[in-house]
Amino acid sequence: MERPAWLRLLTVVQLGIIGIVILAPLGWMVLSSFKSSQDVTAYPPSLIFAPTLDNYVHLLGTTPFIDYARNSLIVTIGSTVLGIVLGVPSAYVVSLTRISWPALLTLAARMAPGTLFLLPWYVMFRELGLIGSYWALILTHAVITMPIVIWVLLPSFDAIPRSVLEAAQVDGCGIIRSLWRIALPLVSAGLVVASILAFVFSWNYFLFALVLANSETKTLIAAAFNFVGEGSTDWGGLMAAATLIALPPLLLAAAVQRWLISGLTMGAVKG
Amino acid sequence: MPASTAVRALTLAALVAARVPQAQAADFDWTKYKGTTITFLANNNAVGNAVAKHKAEFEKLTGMTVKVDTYQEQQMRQRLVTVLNARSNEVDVFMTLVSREGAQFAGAGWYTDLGAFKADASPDYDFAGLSPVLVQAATIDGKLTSIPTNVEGPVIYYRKDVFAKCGVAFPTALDAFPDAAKAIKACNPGMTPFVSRGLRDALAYTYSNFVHNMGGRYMRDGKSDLCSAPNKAALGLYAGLLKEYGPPGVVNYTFNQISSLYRTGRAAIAFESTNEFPAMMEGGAREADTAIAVLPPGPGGSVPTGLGWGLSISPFSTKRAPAWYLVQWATSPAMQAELARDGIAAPRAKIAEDPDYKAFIAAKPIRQEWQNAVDAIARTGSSEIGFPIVANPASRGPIGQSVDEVLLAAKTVDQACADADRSLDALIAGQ
Amino acid sequence: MASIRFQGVVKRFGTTEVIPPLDLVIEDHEFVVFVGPSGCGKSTLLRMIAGLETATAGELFIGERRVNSVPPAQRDISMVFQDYALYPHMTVRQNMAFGLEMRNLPRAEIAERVDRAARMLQLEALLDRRPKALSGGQRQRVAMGRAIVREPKVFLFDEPLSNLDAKLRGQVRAEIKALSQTLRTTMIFVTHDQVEAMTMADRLVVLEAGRIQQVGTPEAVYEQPANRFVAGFIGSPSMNFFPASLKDGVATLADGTRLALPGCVDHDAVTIGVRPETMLPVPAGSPGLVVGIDLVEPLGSDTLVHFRCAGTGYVARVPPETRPRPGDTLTLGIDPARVHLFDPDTGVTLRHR
Amino acid sequence: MIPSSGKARAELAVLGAPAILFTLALIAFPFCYTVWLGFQKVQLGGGQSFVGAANYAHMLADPVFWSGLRVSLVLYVVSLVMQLVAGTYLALLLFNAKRMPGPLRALLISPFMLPPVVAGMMFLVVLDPSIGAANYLLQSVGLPPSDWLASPQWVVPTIALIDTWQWAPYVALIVLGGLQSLPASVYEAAQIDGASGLRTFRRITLPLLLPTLATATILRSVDLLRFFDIIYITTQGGPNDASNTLNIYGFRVGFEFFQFGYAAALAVTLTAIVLGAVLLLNQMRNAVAW
Repeated sequence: MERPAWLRLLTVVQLGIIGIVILAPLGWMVLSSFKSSQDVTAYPPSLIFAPTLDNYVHLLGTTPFIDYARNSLIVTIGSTVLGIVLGVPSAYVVSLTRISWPALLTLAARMAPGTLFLLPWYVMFRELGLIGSYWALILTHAVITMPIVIWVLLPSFDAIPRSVLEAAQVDGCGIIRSLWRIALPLVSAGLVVASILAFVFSWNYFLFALVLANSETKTLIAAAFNFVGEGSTDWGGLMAAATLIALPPLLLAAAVQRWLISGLTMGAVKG
Repeated sequence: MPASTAVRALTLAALVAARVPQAQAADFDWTKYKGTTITFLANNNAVGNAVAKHKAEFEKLTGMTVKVDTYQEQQMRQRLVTVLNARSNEVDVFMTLVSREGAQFAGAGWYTDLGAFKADASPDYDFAGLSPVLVQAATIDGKLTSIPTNVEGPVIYYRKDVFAKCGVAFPTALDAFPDAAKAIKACNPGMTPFVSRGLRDALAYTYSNFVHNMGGRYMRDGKSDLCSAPNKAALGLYAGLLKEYGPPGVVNYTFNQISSLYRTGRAAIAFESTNEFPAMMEGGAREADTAIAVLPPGPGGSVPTGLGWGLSISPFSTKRAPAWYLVQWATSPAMQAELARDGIAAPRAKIAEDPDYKAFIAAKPIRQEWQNAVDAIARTGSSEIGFPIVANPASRGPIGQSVDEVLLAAKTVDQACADADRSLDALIAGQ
Repeated sequence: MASIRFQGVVKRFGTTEVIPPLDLVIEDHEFVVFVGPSGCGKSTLLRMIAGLETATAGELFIGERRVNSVPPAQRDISMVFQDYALYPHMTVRQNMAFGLEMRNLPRAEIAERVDRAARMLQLEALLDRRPKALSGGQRQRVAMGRAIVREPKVFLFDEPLSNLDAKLRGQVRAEIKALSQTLRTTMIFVTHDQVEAMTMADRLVVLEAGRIQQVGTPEAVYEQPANRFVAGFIGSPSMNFFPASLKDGVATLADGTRLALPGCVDHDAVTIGVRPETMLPVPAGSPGLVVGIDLVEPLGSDTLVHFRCAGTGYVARVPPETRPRPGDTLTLGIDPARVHLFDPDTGVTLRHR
Repeated sequence: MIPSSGKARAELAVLGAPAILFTLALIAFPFCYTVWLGFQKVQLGGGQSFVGAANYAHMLADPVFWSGLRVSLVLYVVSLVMQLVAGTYLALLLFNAKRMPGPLRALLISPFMLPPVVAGMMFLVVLDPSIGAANYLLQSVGLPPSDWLASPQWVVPTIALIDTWQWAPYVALIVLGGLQSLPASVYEAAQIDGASGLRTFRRITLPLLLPTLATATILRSVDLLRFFDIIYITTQGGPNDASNTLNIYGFRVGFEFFQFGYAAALAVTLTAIVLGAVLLLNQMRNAVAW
């Protein structure tokens, strides 16, 4: 049925208002990052000002921003890959056998406060000699990414008709081969979404890196706090850093938004 | 420190002779640990950043490599505690606030006694030149926990132009403060008359000066003493000033909001750390119209709050001797003169005599005022911020809470101090 | 080519026994249809042959080989699923080739076999399409093609026609039958549709509650049902069952109607089974069942007449020219030779009339 | 469908075991260590003594724990309600605006992709009572300024607002999925029955969405009951204890006050609360499933 024009207009107007509410703080952040230290604390706040790249120049020039970004990328990609490698087969097994405790077990870490892990993990990784290596961060971040992969993929695997997997069995696939040749290609949209979410949540997580990283492996998000320091609180610089840190997740979201909506919703509804 | 007397005499003599920065005594081998890498866990404040900024000079001098791992204070502490708790050798040198965590860390054995290393100092390392007050504060159970790196304390930054315009004289007594603030509010309604820390866990730093100047102290005979007359007066005065004359939302204010507010010309008086001097002056707008003073005296006299960050060596470090080289270099007279020019008040009175530094101070009158305030702090300061107990960090909470309760008009002064006494007595008893 | 032998096979899911101990032999080259209502265990039997379910107890042989623990792929069977189970991400060609690839057949042979099957099923034009772009009937043929290329010893069909519309179903039914005659391979076909069962099977296996009720040719099952269940299940509309008593060759129905059933043994209580198509209208006054018509369903070729007798509903299939109308009274003659007798308690056919 | 042949079992084990082993390897030790630590009095720098349930007894007598529990629950309920309402509303709009350009859609759902640290910093600037744009905006439309995060009364609603800004779009995504999976025939039937738009929503859509909303509730509850990031960045639990959630309190006790034993007891308690809530909510979800 065709919706009346005024109703459609009403929807657009409401979306517009919500859009402004959602985007205004983001816009303000980006705007502030182009303000000089004087403009950024000016009151009343100004929309019209002489934009400057100083904050970015300063940020990239005087802090190891690029190094931190590289660390973040290594840790994030590493933990996302590890999360997928561990999570995909596990989700497949849970979907096949309907035995759900392994999936629940991987969620246990999400029920505890993150600070609970800091002291014991430090002790543990020190014993393993992994403190200050990327592995400590990749492994701990995989604790975050793996459940995401499992829970996003579970409904996708569940949605594959059992008969297709049985046909593969009759055709001569073992379980491992049926995952690789049949199931995985069929959940590729879910896999994209799972990877994106795993990437984003790993990129955004700061608590573990605070303790398990050192000056050479520190991630961007853990370093972000350093932009608020005594004697030098630099709101413009802070906003420039915030903007740059937020950029990768936002770009990813934009790039895959169509998949994200279909894939995530499917996952979330059934998970 | 009887053992160090001789060293002190020696180095004193040496210092007089050699005041040129980076001058090295020929008989001290800075390159002894060439090739060693040491890790320095630094707080992201002026002190930590300044050391980090000059680290290349140290590396050139010694042939050692320094890895500086910088965090904002809270995160640094989080990491430090984790590292030390695991007895890890990951960190060699770290920054510490003895006035805060000193007793706890010393009790845990988390400090290397630096007294033993003093002998291995460069001849121009004037140990005796370090502020005796701060060295005393850094000595716990006869062990030197850390070398003072800076001296700092809250001071009054105020707008002399506004005072002049409103015909108000800078108050000479602490209890005259509200009147001055009131007069400024009346003649300049758009401006915040007074701002200082309102954030619960941060305000003990500024509030303690009020307590001491009013003649109060935190503890008496092993009991919390917050309901004594001077303490109640301090509580009423500090909370009242912020409540009546502070900015909206002052209850969340700490150094960064305060310096932003003052720098942009929206506060007439700011009571904040000497370390914030560069931040307050940034952009140059405040250099001409600002004056700096210590908090006016009260019934208890003038007892500015003074403390300093210190450099410590981890007892779990496997490179304690090389680590000492970084500590002594960073706290050497030459380096401290450099740091002073970055706005870090040195815990060495003699720095003031350094000609370069003198020229630097003389370049702007405001710098001299700042230096005077720092001197006063170093001379007469008290580092009692919060309770002189091992659980000092935890004791700051109830103090801040009592101020905020009065500030937010949630409780009267009597109720607030009584409640705080109860929590603190429990804390003292629980040790 | 192979026979299949169940020896005391039992299947339990948890504590529920879906197949009580069962023995059955399916001969080589035979086209056997498992038929029964849903939940009767027919699919479970088929899936056990396929290896998709494992027997809880007993032994299962394909040919002379005991296959209880042989994985599906090594049983030399192929299977057509109810929803076809095509691989959605593969083209028709890839779908058909997949099973051969898994067996590491040479590429040339795979291509040759796929082409041959495609020709046989008229799929040549569709080889590069994905399942999504096919109609239901085409998908069904691809599923068949996938089974054929494997050249297995046994074909298994799990209700492969139930997703097709009625017209197509008749056509494919004929195709499969023709195929079975061409390939001469053992075929096992599961369905709940007794028309499919009757038309295709060399032999029927009628199942209920996991138990074999009767095994036999369609004619035998239709003409000589082993029990009341088989009698009711096979044939459409279902057989009518009248409770009665039998004495001296005369049956007395619940409404008092007396039917002559010469030569029958006396029973105090018996169930008389009469197929709708064997109840034919006779002139009023002739011996037979006098009924009032409730409802008439003209099918064209014949007409179904619904009536009640002693409170129970029954159906008769009468020639269309009879033109009965609701409310009319009709006398239905019953041919004693085509009447079935069942034990009212056990449902077993009473052979000794 | 999985035959119990040895090979199949082996393959399942090969696929399933790594995730389980990995999880156990990483979280078993921290969990056990923390539970153990909860029964100890920890001497900083090594040395601890078993004190039984003393830490838990101390917790029950600690007014800050109770206020933390209250703050946690209030913040949980306020945030959850706001996010469910706002998320459902946004989802309905998105559902109706089918021809919306993709990039715009992506922007609308983007906040939850943002690092919470960044969101916290952003709002710290925007909501600053002195320099922030939010108060300027309020005043320019004639409303009184607010102290936002600095007001003991408003700090919890403000934090809930920030979290809603960030997570309502996520809830919206979930609800959108729920909407898309509702059978269209139900709406057609409702239309034929003559139900108005609002009544259709209340009587048809909402009840059918309940399982979806229950899922969203579980997903958000896990995070909201452990509320940490945004408070850690903005107020650290203040003013006074007005935003001192259990998670923040536990963190401060451990890493600011160095009372590891008590901090462990708090962490164990919080974990138990979250676990209990998840199990309870899962029961509820099963009850509303259709």
